[in-house]
Order: sequence, then structure tokens, then C-alpha cells
Amino acid sequence: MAEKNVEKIESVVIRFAGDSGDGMQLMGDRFTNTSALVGNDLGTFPDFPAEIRAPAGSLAGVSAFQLQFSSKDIFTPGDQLDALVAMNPAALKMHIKDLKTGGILIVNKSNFTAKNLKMAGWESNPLEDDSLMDYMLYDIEISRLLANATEDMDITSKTVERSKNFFGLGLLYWMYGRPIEPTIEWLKKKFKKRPELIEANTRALKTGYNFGDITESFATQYEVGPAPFESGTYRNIVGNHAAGLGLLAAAQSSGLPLFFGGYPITPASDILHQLSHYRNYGVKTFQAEDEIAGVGSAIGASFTGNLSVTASSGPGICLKGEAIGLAVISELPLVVLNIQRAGPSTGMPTKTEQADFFLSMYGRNGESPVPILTPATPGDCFFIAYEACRIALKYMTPVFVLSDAFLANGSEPWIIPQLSDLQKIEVSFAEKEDGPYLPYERDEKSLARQWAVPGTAGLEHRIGGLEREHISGNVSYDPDNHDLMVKLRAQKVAGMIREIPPTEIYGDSTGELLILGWGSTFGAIRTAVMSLRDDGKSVSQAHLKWLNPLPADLGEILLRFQTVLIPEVNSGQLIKLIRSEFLIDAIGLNIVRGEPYRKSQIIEKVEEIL
Amino acid sequence: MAEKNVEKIESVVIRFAGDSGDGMQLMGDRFTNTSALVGNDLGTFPDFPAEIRAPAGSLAGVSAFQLQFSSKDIFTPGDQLDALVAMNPAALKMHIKDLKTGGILIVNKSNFTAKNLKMAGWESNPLEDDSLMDYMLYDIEISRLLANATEDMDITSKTVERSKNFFGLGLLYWMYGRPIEPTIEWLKKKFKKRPELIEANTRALKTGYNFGDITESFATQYEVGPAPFESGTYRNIVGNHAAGLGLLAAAQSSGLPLFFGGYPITPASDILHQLSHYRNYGVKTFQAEDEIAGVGSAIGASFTGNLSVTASSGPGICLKGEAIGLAVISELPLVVLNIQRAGPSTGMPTKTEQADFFLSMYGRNGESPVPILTPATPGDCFFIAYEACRIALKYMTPVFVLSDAFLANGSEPWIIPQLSDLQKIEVSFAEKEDGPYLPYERDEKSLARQWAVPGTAGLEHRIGGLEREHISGNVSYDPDNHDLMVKLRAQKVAGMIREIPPTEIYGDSTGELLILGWGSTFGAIRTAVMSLRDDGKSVSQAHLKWLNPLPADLGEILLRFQTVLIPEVNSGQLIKLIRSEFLIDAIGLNIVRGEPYRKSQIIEKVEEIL
Amino acid sequence: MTDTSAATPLSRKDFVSDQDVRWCPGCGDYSILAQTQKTMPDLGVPKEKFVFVAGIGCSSRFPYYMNAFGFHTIHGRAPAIATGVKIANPDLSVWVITGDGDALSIGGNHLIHVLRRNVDINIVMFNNQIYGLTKGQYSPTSEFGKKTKSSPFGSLDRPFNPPSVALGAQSTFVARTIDSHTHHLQEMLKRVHEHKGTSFLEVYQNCNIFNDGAFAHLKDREVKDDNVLELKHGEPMIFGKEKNKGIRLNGFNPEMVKIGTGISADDLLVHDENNRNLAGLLANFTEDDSLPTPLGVIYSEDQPRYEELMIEQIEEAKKKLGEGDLQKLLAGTDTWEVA
Amino acid sequence: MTDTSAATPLSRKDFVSDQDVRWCPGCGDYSILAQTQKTMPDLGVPKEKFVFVAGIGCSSRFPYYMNAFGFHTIHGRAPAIATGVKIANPDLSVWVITGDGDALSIGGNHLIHVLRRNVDINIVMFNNQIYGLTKGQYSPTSEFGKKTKSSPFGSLDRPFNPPSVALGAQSTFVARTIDSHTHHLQEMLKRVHEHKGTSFLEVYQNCNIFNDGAFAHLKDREVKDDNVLELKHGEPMIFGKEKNKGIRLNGFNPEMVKIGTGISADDLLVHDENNRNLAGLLANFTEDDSLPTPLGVIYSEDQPRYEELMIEQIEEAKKKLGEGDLQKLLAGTDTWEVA
Ligand SMILES: Cc1ncc(C[n+]2csc(CCOP(=O)(O)OP(=O)(O)O)c2C)c(N)n1
Ligand SMILES: Cc1ncc(C[n+]2csc(CCOP(=O)(O)OP(=O)(O)O)c2C)c(N)n1
Ligand code: SF4
Ligand code: SF4
Ligand SMILES: [Mg+2]
Ligand SMILES: [Mg+2]
Repeated sequence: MAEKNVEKIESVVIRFAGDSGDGMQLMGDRFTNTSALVGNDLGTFPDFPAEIRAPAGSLAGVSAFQLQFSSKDIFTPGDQLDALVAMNPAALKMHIKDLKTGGILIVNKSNFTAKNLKMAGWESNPLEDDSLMDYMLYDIEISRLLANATEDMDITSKTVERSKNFFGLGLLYWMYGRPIEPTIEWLKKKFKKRPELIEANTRALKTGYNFGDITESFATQYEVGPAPFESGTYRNIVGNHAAGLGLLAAAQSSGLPLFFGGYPITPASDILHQLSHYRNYGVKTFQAEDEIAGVGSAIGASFTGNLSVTASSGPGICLKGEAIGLAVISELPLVVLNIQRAGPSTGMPTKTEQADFFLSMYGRNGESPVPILTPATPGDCFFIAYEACRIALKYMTPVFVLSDAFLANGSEPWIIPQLSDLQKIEVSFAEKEDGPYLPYERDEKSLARQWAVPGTAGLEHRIGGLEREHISGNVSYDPDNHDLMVKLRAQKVAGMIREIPPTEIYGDSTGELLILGWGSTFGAIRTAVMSLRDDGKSVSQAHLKWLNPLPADLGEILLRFQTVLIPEVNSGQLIKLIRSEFLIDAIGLNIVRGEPYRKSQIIEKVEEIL
Repeated sequence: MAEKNVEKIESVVIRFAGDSGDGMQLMGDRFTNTSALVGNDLGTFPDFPAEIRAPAGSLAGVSAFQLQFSSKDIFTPGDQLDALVAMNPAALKMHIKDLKTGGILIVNKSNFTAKNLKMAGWESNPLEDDSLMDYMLYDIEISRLLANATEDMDITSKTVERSKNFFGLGLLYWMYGRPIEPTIEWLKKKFKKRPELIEANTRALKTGYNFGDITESFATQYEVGPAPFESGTYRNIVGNHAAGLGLLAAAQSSGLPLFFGGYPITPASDILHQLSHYRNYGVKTFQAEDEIAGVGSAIGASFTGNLSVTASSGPGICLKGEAIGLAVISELPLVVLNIQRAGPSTGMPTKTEQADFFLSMYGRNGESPVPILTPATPGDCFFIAYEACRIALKYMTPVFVLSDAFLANGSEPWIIPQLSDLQKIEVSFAEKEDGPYLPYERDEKSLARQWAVPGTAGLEHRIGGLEREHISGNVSYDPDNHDLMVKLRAQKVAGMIREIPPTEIYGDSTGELLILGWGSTFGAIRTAVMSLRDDGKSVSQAHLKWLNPLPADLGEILLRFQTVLIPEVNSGQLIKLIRSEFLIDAIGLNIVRGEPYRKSQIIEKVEEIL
Repeated sequence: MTDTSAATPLSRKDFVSDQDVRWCPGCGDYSILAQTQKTMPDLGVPKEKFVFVAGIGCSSRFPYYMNAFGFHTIHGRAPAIATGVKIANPDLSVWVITGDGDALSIGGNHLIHVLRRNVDINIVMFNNQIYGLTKGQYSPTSEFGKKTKSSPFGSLDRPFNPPSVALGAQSTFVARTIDSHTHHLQEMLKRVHEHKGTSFLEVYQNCNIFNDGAFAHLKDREVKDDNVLELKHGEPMIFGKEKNKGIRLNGFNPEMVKIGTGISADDLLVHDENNRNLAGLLANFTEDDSLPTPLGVIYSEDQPRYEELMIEQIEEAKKKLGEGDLQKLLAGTDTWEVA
Repeated sequence: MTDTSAATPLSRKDFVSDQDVRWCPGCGDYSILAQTQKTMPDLGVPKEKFVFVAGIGCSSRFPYYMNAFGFHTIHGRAPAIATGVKIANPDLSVWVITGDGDALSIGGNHLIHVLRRNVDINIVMFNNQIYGLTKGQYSPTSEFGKKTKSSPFGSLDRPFNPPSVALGAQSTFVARTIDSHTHHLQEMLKRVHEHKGTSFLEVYQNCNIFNDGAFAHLKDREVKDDNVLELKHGEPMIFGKEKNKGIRLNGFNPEMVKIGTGISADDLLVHDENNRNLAGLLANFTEDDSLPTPLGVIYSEDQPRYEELMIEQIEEAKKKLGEGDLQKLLAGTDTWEVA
């Protein structure tokens, strides 16, 4: 056994890429978990192929998982790769461009057959010509190695072949000095009923690990120490999952049953799946016949006193517009999660984008204002979902949450919140008083009307989508009343400004450039700003979690900077609002590629400006 | 017979109000027609009750028709009334507030029964107390008079009672010196098969006319001379009807069959009704099962080479958003007429509003740009519908037309256009060339792709809602391609700026205040600006017919004025775009009452500013 | 919904709201409203447990006139919204009031899905074979060739047969009545209430403004008995002014026969509410001019209710997995400590 | 669509597009594609007159793989879009390719309406009883109690029976086949094409990823003959490996009988494609475990086509009113001159 170096480094970005059938997502999940356990900070980014499983070996069938782990605070899955694992020629073709010069490239040589090479569009075998000269190439015949390693075992060759992702995992564990035990424990639990799979995968894992240890070609191990985390109990959390938990927490806090009405759509379906497991929490999930029935059933349940939620993505949100308008005019609480994906139309269903802000803001007929919140990180999805429920219930209004495919599927280490620390959600239903019940009487401060739930004697009343008379709630065509109601609905939403905490500024509170963002661009912007500041640039960051209304202090903050830059994964939406509202000549960064921003794209733009 | 004065006046505003069953709309139509024939300029405003016919005599059941006729150029149905005809206590109650002090008030005394008074909420009979002291009251027992006048005739008392609107009409004809013959001719045509109705209504008309002539209490006749019209052949035209004709003209000009797919909804249904009569023009109207099938069928017909149109109002437009997105990405021509009504939700279906501009602009997922046009007057609906078709066909794109309930039902004298004067619509379909057909190749200038119609040999190709690859039109998830396509779609719409004629300015081309409007506010703004300028104020008007893209010269024009005022029948939509685009501190006027603006509301606002 | 704890007995007036009724004078909707207000007190349900959900249309204004919880929603979506109401609180008596346009045009999808799910709501569809509220376009139940505002040359659409649509969608209860048959209407409202699961009641309703007389042949004293077949479970299908006509099966096909001419009541079809194949035949009657129009309960079947299954599933899950512990759930399975 | 002017005979390859087929290996969709590509050349329709319209789903990717005009539209709306295509040009052969989710979930309303209108389009619904594309949620045809991603405790929905839905919606042609029965599938595609009016073909399709084996009992050599009843017009309903089972009518209700034990072929039901009441019975077979699954043409009826009626109306209007004179129409009836 040769002596190996151990090199200490701060952060590493790796990507696993292979065929959809090769278990890349699983490999990513395990590496993420193990890295969390050793205390790294983390950011992940799964990148699924287009919806249908393409033929094995095709470019369209490549699935990838990217992960950054670090001994310091990080905010994204990283940009350029330190290491790439490519399980076949197609994966290599698709992803090699992102590997750093000099980066580690591990390929499964067994898959570089003539057929596979052709399918991936390689004219000649890159392992045999000089295409990969710029990288530290390790071409390993994983399949053959595994076949050898399992000769003594009574398992099919198919099972052996399927375990090859664990070989890769083992090798990387060795390379980055991570323990293999947690993964073995996990295999034991996962395949309780299929011991042959425990054995095969454990063997593959160990074979990979030992391969690194023994083989001469691997000269260096890298060590990425634990990150300086706040003390506490942590888990790794994926955005959609966090959102689902946030809804459940809000139900618990408010004491209301949770009703979810929805229709499956990528990338929102996971929320339906998750909540459908929570029957023992009393959660009612209703898989409706379509998008409209999804939100319709939620509105019905809301009328009946449940905490009601619907979730979808772009095309589905379009379809729900009319019904959300009904919730606006009938002033019923409703949370609408829009897990944005690339559009227009069906667009690119698995790709991320932020282009539905104005759809949420304006996608209904008439003046139909709603509050809009947006999470900045996967873990933040929990708090934003919770806050959306609180606002919906307090103000009797639909609330939009704008997440996206990047947040939905990405993950980060998350300090597990204590339920008791969350702001309690107080709900009171209307009670019978003297005189007829007046459904459109309002709380003076919040302007919310009361919630009078069917089944309560004496509160019989009627609501609906025709304009309502102030206080009585009767149908009214009176011009003055309409003008008043249009104003009241607007004021109710505008008044939520009091719910918004002061805007945090990262960096100096005044200076040359402020980068203003919202939603999932948070990490890329933060990373860029950190590095720009390290270079001595006068750049700060402010990030919005409320898009409607905008925070009270925003105008004044913007004026403290010479220039305001607004990066969005759309053609410029928030920027239109900011320019209109504050009449400042903000600059947009608008790269719409179905991908999250890279730090470098932001830095480049800043350097162009400053 | 007493001698009567004849007083010459410039303009008169009258309103007929009565129960929905009383024939007020018909009365209005006839008066309008006759006034057109004597050469007046005209503006009309029918005001229907809420959708369901309420009990006779109730406030909710009142139907009204307002009309301004003038010997000079006018642009609106007028504000304050010179004369009000109130056929029952409810009509009086609802409309008396709009009558000028000293104005003429004609009421059908026969209807002022205790029951009717109570239903209308009069505590005592206003004809008997001093409530109507400020007006020139003529309370006439129309029913009794008519009964007497028809004693010699063999018609039922019900028929007599139903003809009372013609009595009112006759009286007004006398009062304003209009001929009764055209109406008699019309009755003859209309009731060809029911001679008893011709007789009864003619008798009522004459009785009313003679009543004015004979009765002492009417001392003055008013004369409103012909307006200084451009020479030509005129008709009176209602907005929706003009739009339908515009579509048909576009079909004829382009040589394409017209396909209309829609679902009935107030106030858009009339377009479906009208077009369904045009079978002999080869028009195919398809009354679909719902709003989505309406637009869906139109998209299918568009794919197949028809000039395709759908029309709806707010709630229906919401539902069509997803499908319109499909037309955007598949780049198919489609005209979408949104006859706006008061929202949100079902809102006030018969009332007007301009609050769907941003719904049209942004009501689809992803970046989904479309051109938006908007007519200024009823007659303009013809030209805008025509232009929308031309743009849709030239650029292979959905086009929105934003009309509203006020334009849809209002009318004006209209010089009948010569078809040969309209800009010819040229359409060319793709033809077979060498090599495979590339559906996403574009014209260099317009950026339009070609239209390759099923049935053409050699052009077999496939389109759809997933992101397309530039040129080939294949499905593509490539990030660079997506960014390019997002830009190309935006550039295509932005490039239509070349279609927009220079913006006309009414008044000085530079000054203190510019009033910028769009759509149906045209008339009220023009009238206000005329009167402000008469008072020596430095006020000009610019009115947009293109909302997206905005005209090229707009920014420069806005800068020539110290202040820009933007009145809209919404809470401020165009103003947001203008502020954002040009960073000027434009001021909004935003009264949202389900009603068109009055001249006085605009003047008041201007006086506040100047 | 069988809570009968209401203290003082309810009367018709308890269900009259303070809103002015705004249908055209003479509209069939008035009778349906009156019969509903008369029937509700007899159902043994406390007033506050009634919820009326409607879409958009003349008919859909109904909730405003009932002194109960009411939701006048958007066009066609009432079945979906009512599903949410019922799942949220299975203890409510939930009624959907809808029209032929609202239910079968824009709302067709929600209608068929609620029927198959068998949520225990009561759907009363006013079928006037026209769009009333939008002033007279043909509807999906209008007869072929109908001339209306939007079909001046006659419509080209073959109409739906509402009971067929319902049966095709796995409906567990299908019945039909007429606005003017007040007692029958009341009886059907009771049956609708009693049925556990989604009930579908078609009410032929006269729109005297835009489609007057559409059901004259079932209403006019002179002819109605010859045109109406009143279905009674377990009884032979006899009808006619003189009770001398009957329905017999010929192969798969029903035919009208005269009783007496060698044919007795024993030869006739006997109505069986619970036979789905028979229900299919009965639904098709209205498409054959030689057959009378069946009124009454065409089909009734007992099936589990969606919202009850949901409750069961929740209870079983709680039994099996214990009441959820959210703090534990937040932690998930893989956690680590940072000191 | 009977234009047979195609010059050179077409072959399977003419219908293969240049796009990579992207279904999972083993998916039943491959067979349906292959049979379609094989059948199209025989229909006597020039290639450029074929239009394939689809919604969203695995199945709905179909148009990309056919070398014909194709439109991959949005979820559920294909029947509406195809209606526009056919009305715009009745000379095209218009096919809608859809899935159980696309057609019966979000698209249910358009499906039932196109069926009643009888637009001459051919609807081929791939029924895999699951949402494939969104990775495995239960669909409206999934069996009650099914455990899926979105129903870990079992679904609570009673499924639709697609032929019942179609018949309930006045469909004029209803048939069923299976992905793996290649010849039967080809035959059904031909029948679908030949039928004038909307044809509805349900194809049982295996999704080997999310719902593998759903139709094993109709496919596995061992058992399929005992579970499948192949319908043939005018022939008695006989099935079984040994052709010794049959269907007899007992009252309104069909029952399975063994031939031989005092029962001969003469006692059996004879299939009549044109009898709607019989079709109703056949559609219900799949809900009774003791009965086999009928494959073949369940129902067929000749009715006027919507788009043909439209053309007729246009031609009659032209005859009656003359070709429209637009300049005259612009003027209307009341004009005046200003000099
Ligand atoms: C999205 C949308 N599209 C169209 C309408 C217009 N609309 C209101 S009611 C109605 C039809 C009503 O017919 P039906 O349900 O038969 O009710 P009826 O008035 O005959 O009782 C239509 C088309 C609407 N309200 N919303
Ligand atoms: C408006 C909208 N909502 C949801 C979706 C997501 N979606 C795509 S396909 C599908 C179901 C497909 O099922 P099916 O039609 O049975 O097709 P299969 O994939 O099984 O062939 C769903 C829910 C969508 N594309 N659009
Ligand atoms: S239009 Fe017809 S359905 Fe509507 S209220 Fe009047 S009579 Fe009744
Ligand atoms: S998921 Fe199922 S239906 Fe979709 S392609 Fe794969 S096997 Fe076929
Ligand atoms: Mg109706
Ligand atoms: Mg499916």
C-alpha cells in the first residue's frame, strides 16, 4: 500500500452524472448525508432529465446530481466542478464542460462501448484520444472490477451491474475521507427485505473505497473539515419537503385541519405525495380531477374552516387564476404554492425559472390583489410556507408562495426548528351575536373580515363572486361601493407591510452597488457578493421574501446606493416594479436558461457596472 | 294649439329609464337612429340591469339608455342630463341624481302606484311632495292617455300598455324637432308579421308627438342642428358589432376562412351571436363547451390555416391563459378579444372596467409576450379588430384586443369604410422546398416563422408546448437555446413597434400637462381637454392604441410635458408600465366604479394638478 | 347527515332569506325554490348544517334565497368546491344547485368526477335546455337544430341526456322530476337527501323567457299523462291517462304496449331502482319518441362515500402509526448535532 | 376522409419520424406506435392529410414519432384543439392520442363533448391506469384502493369505466383493444378510421415502470383466453381457452355459462354492434369479476358529423342569402349621407 497525501481544502464541488437508470440521485443523496454527518455545510442540485425516461445511453437520458460541501458557510451547490463522475459517454458529453481544468474526472470505462459512444455523439473514444488531456482522468472498468469482487457471492450479474453507483460512492468517500458506515447502515435499513441487495451494494461500496486506498494512481486524499455551524440539531432538507412540513406546522399551530387539494405536476407533485403520508396528522389530501378542481376543493374546505392549500406549477397556476379571484373577492384564506418551472407553456418542466411573479401578481381579471412571499433557500421553504399560512388566516386572503424547481429539489443542512419557537397562529371563528350576521364587517386594523363556518348556528350567510356590499356582504352593483371595495381589498394587502421585518443588508448599508434579489437567486448572489467584497468592491446584498407588498424600508435603502442591480431568472419582472415604484434606474441581469445563476455570471455583470 | 318657442341649442343629453320590460333600449336605439338621420353627432351608453331580470318595479330591474346628440363634434354620451324620462318610481329613484337642475323630467304618472313607490324605496310620492322642485317636471298619465287614444282599435290592453315607450319617444321627437317617419317605417319592417303591433306602436308614437304639440305645458321645442361631419355615407355603430365586422373584413382581405371559437359571456357574447349569422360569408362559429375549448378550437383551426378568433371577458380570459401560452410558444396566429367588465371574479358583469391590461400582458406562465391593441371608440373597434388580425397573421402570434363593456354596447356615427381603403392583409403559406421542412426558421425582419398547413405534402412537421429548438423546431432542453428563444419571442413582439404610427397629440405638442389614456377613456378625456383648453389651460392629450409594445415616440413625447396624467378605470396599470419604462413621475387618476369617466372627474383632477 | 338534534321544529319560513328573489316572473325556478324551502324542515337536519353551493346561471342564484350557508361560486365549479366543503366537514348537508349549462357545459368534468367519487352531496340540476343568464344561447341539453341567439340557422350539436351522462360516470343515484310537479319534486328532494353518496337530480325547468314550453308535453293537463312514466320501485311500468299503456321488453329494447290487447300488467317491465342495466335502458327512453319520459328514481345503489373513507383512513393511520408527532417528523431520520 | 389519390403506395417507414423515441424500454406505447405506423399506409389517405393531436403524458408524446402533421398541445385539451382542426378542414384525417389521465382527468369535459358532437376524429386513449409522465400517481381508471405515490394508504376513488363514460356521452363508436394484441390493435385502428363520426378506442397499455402487469390477466398466454371476450358482430359471445364459455342474458343481467351442460351456442347473446342497450351491458362487464373483458367494437352508430353539418349550413346559407357582400354588410340598414 502506497503512502497517500492528505490535502486540506475548504470547499469541493462534485457532480455525479449517469443514465437515469444508474442511480445518480441516490448516490448524491448518500454523499450529501454523509457529508452532513461530518459537519460540512452543503448545497445540492439534482438535475433530472426531461420527463420521460429516454433510452439508456442517450443524451436525453442523462441524470445528474451536483453537490458542494465545505468547511465554511456556503449558499449554493457551486459552479465549476472539482470532480465529475461520468458513468457513461453521454454523461461525459453533457457535463465535461463544467469541470475545472485540472479537475478530477472519474469514468466507468466499461460503458464506453462503440454503441454508447455513438449514441452520445462522440466521433471517437475520448478515453483514447486527447480530448480529456486537461483533466485528471481516472478511467476505471467498474463493471469488470465489481464482477471480480463478487465472484464469491450468490448474486446475479444484473444486481452486480446495478451496484456500480456504490462503487463510485465508495471511491469518492475514500477520496474525500468520509466514513462508509452510515451508508452501510442505511443500506441495511432500506433493503431489510432484500438481503442480497444489502450485500451487493455494501461490497461495491467497499470495493470502491479500497480501490482508492490501494491503487497507485490515486495519490491524494482531500480533507474538508466541518463548517462553523451554529450549535444545534441538524438535518439535511430538500425545499419541497420543507414546504410540506411548514404547512403541517402551521396547521398544528393554528389548530386547524390541513386540507390540500391539487393535481400532480412537475415539480410540485412531491408536496402532494408528502402530505398524503400524513393521514395520522389528520391531513386530508385530495387528488382532484384537474387543476381547477384542486384549487376549487381547497376553496370549499376553506369556506368550511380548514387551513387550505393548493400547489402547482406554471400551466396549472394559469388555470387556477379564475378560482383564486373567487377567493380574493370572497376573502377566504388559501395558500397557493407555485413551484415555478421554465415556460412559456409546457416549456421545460424539469428546469427552474422565476418567470411567474407577474402571473401571481396580475394573473386574474379585475383588480385582484394578493400577498406574495418567496423563500430564499430550501430550508427557508419551511418558514415561508408557515408564514404564508399565518398571513392567509390572519387576513382572510389567498397568499402566493413562489418557490421554483431549484429550491424544490435542492437541499441544505437545516437546524431543526423548535415548534414552540414559531410565532403562534391565532385563529378565531365568528360567533353568534345579536342581530343579523354581517359577513363583510372588518377588523379595523387588519381589514380582515370574520370567518363564519358552516355548522355554526345563527351565522347562516351567503358569499360569492359578485361584488359584495361593504359590511352586509350582499350583492351590490353600486358604483361607490365598488370603488370602496376595490380600495379596501388593495388596502388590506398593502397593510401587510406591517408584517415585514426590516430588510437585512449583507455588506455595508450604503455604497456603490446593491444587488437586490428574490427567491432562489439568494445563494448565487450571496456567494458573488462575498467574493466581490473580498476583492474590495463596494457591493451589498438585499434579498426580498415579500414581493407584495414590498417592505416599508426598501425605497430608502435603494436610495443609499449609487446603483441597484436586480438579477432574476426571467426577462425582468421585479425590476419593473422597483423602477415604477421608486423611479430609480435599476439595472437588470436576466439570463433565462432554465438554470440557477452561477456566481461568475453575477460577478461578471457587477464588473461590467463598477 | 298654442304657439311654441323653438330654441337652438348645441348639444343635448337625455336618458330613458324604466323597467327592463319597458323597452328602454329600443327607445334609445330609435332615438339614436333618428338623430343620426338628422345629422347630429352622437354618443350612446346603454346601462343594463344586473344579469337576471328582477321583479318589475324593483330598483335592480331598472334599465337605462343615455344619449348625447349634438350639432358639433362630441366624443361621449355626456355627463349631466338635460332630460330624463323615468317610466316608473324605481327609474326615477336610480337616475334623478344625474339630472341637471332645471332639467326636463318626464315621468309616467300611471306607474306611481303605492306598491311601486314602496318597491323603489320612496317614502312618499315624489310627484306629490316637493322632492322634484328643482326640475321641470312633466308627470303624464301615459297609460290612461294611450288607453283613450286606442279605444277605437281592436288591440288588447296589454299591447297598449306595452307601447308606452313609443309614447315617450314621440313626445321627445316633438320636443327636439325630430321626424317620426323613420320610426314608423322601421315599425313596419320590424313587425311585418304582426300588424296589430305596427298599429299600436305607431298610434302611441303619434299620440306622444301630438301631446307635445298640443299640450300647453310644453312651451319650448329645442333644435339641435346637424354636426359638421366629413362628407360620406354614415351609419350608427355599436362597438361589439364593429369588432365583428372588423374580423370579417380581415378574413376577406386575407382570403382566409374566419373561425370563431368561444363560450358565451357578458359582454362578449354579442360577437358570437353576430358572427353566427355570417354563414353565407363562410364564417364558422363554434360554441364550445367552455372557455378553454373555445380558445383551444381556435388554436386548432389556426394550426390548420384559418383566421382564428376567440372572445371573452375577465373570468373567461383567466381560463384561457394556459392555452394562449401554447399559441405563443407554437407561434400560431390568434386574435383574443377581451371585452372587459368590472372584476375581480364575477364582479359586476354588466359594468365596464379597464382592469385586465396586466392580465393580458402577464397572465401566462413563463415569459410569454403578446402584442396588445385597444380601440378608443365604438367605431374604432372595427379598425382595431382588423389590425389585430393583420398583426396576428403577419407575425404568427396571438394578439390581444382590449375592449370593454362601455365600448361594446356604446355607439357613435361612423363613416362607412371602403374595404378597398384598408391595408391589404397578405398571407403566404409555407411551400415545399428541398430538404426537410424547418418550422422554426424565421423571417429576418419580422422574426415570424412560416405557416405550414396540414394537407400540404412535404411539410409534415410537429409543434407543441415544450420549448422548441431554434430553426428545427424540435423539442429542446438546451439552456442556450432556451435563452435565445425567450429573447426571440420578446424581440418579435418588440419589433412590432414599426407597425405603430406616430402618436397623435391633441393640443400643443409641448406644455404643462399631457393626459395619456388608452381604450374607452378617449371620449371623456378629449371632451375634458377641449373644455380645459377653451379655458386657456395648457393641456394636451395622447391616446394609445398599442399597449404592447408602446409607440417608439412615446418617451420623447412624455418628456415634453411638465406633468403626465394617466386616467384609467382601474387602480393603475398603464401608469406602472410608463413609470417603469420612462422613469417619470406620472400621476394616476383611478376611479373604479364600473362606470366610464365623466368629463368633470377629469377636469377636477387636472385642476388639482395645475 | 342524520343529526336530528334541532330543538324547535323548523318551518318553511326558516329557510327564506332576506334577499329579493330576482328571477323573471313565471320562471320555473320559483317553484323549485318553494319546494326546497318546504322540504328542508322535514329532513331532520339543523338549519345551520345546510350548505348550498352554486355555480353561475339563473339557477345558480338559488343560494341567495335560502336562509342557510350559501356560496355562489364561479361557473361550473360548484361540484369541486362542494367536494371540499363535504370532505372538510362530513357532518354538513351539502347541496349543489346548478343549471344545464353550469353542470354540463363548463362544469362537465367536475360533475362526472364527483359522481364517480360518490362524495355525499346532493346535486340538483335545473334543466331548462338553454343558457338563461346569458340571454338565450343553446345549451348541451338543447335539442338538435335549435334556433337561438348563437345558432340562428339551428344548432349542430347532438344533446346530452343527463341521466345517461350520470350513469356513464358511475353515479350511485339518478332521478328526474319537473318544476311544476310540486309533490313529486318534494319527494325527489327527500330521496336525494336520503341517499348516501352523490345524488343527481335533474329537474326539468321552464325558462319562460328564452325557452318557453320546452316541457309543455310533460306539463299540460291534456297530454302529460300520456307522456310521463312515473317510476315506482317494484311496480310494473304503467302510464297513460287511462292507465292503459305499459312498457315491455323486446329483446334488449323497451317498447310501448297497450294493456288489454292480449297484454296484461304481468307482461310489463317492473321497475327496479337498483338495477344498473335497467337504469341504462330507462335513461335512453327520452331519445325514442315512441316512449314516455320517465320521472322518479332511475337508479340507486349503495357505495362507500369518499369522505367517510377518508375519515376511516385517517383513523386507521392514527391507530397504526399513532397521532403524528410533528417535532419528530421535523427531525426526520438523519440528524446530526453541532455542539 | 376518403381521398385515395396518393400516387405511390405508402409504407410503414413513411410514417416514422426522425425523432428518437423516448419511452421507457418495455413500455406498451412502442407497440401501439408500431401498429399505427403499420396501419396508416393501408387507409388510403395521403400522408400529408394525417394530423395527430395529443395532450400531455407519456402517451401524448406520440405525435413526435409519427411522420405526419403533429401537435403536442397542453394537458387534456387535445379533443378541443382537434375539433378546431377538423372543422377548419374536414378533409383531414384527424387523430387524438391521449392517456387515461389526459383524456379522463383534466380533459374529461372536452372528451364527452367531442363525443356528443360527433366530429369525425379518431380518439385513441392509452389506458395504463396510471399517470406515467408525472411518475406514478393513480389515475381515474386506477382500481379502488390502489397504492401509489399520492395514495400511500390506498386511493379512495371509484374508477371510471371508459366505455361507459363514452356511451353516457352519446358516443357513436366505442371499441377496446390491448397494446400487445398486435393484429387486433391494427384491426381496431382500421375500424376507428372507417367510422364516420367521433370514434373512441380504449387501448389497454402496460406501463412497466409504474403499473406493471395491470393487464397481465388479459395478456398472459395461460389465462388470457379465459378472461377475454372477443366481440364479433352477429356472432354469439363465446370465449375461453376451449371455446366452451359463453354469455347468456338472465333478465337484464348477463351471466357466464358453460357451453355443453344443457346450453348451446343458440342460447347465448349474439353481439350486435349497433344496439346501444347491449353496448351498455357490455361496458359494465369489467365491473363484474365473473365476466370476461370484452375487446372489439362495443358500439357503432351512424350519425351526422358536426363538421359536415357546418359545411351544409354554410352552403345552404349561401344558396338562400347569396354569397355575403361585405361592403353592403358594413353599411347595415340605416345609413345617411353627409355632403
Ligand atoms: C368563465 C365564465 N364563462 C362564461 C360565463 C357566462 N355564463 C354565466 S351563466 C352561463 C350559462 C348558464 O346556463 P345554465 O347553467 O343552464 O343556467 P340558467 O341561467 O339557464 O339557469 C354562462 C355561459 C361565466 N360566468 N363565466
Ligand atoms: C395543467 C397541467 N397540470 C398538470 C400537468 C402534469 N401532467 C402531465 S401528464 C399528466 C398525467 C398523464 O397521465 P396520462 O394521460 O395517463 O398519460 P401517461 O403518462 O400515463 O401516458 C399530468 C398530471 C400538466 N402537464 N399540465
Ligand atoms: S331567463 Fe329564464 S331561467 Fe332565467 S330567470 Fe328568466 S325565466 Fe328563469
Ligand atoms: S413511465 Fe410508463 S407509460 Fe411512461 S414511458 Fe415509461 S413505461 Fe411507458
Ligand atoms: Mg339553463
Ligand atoms: Mg396513463
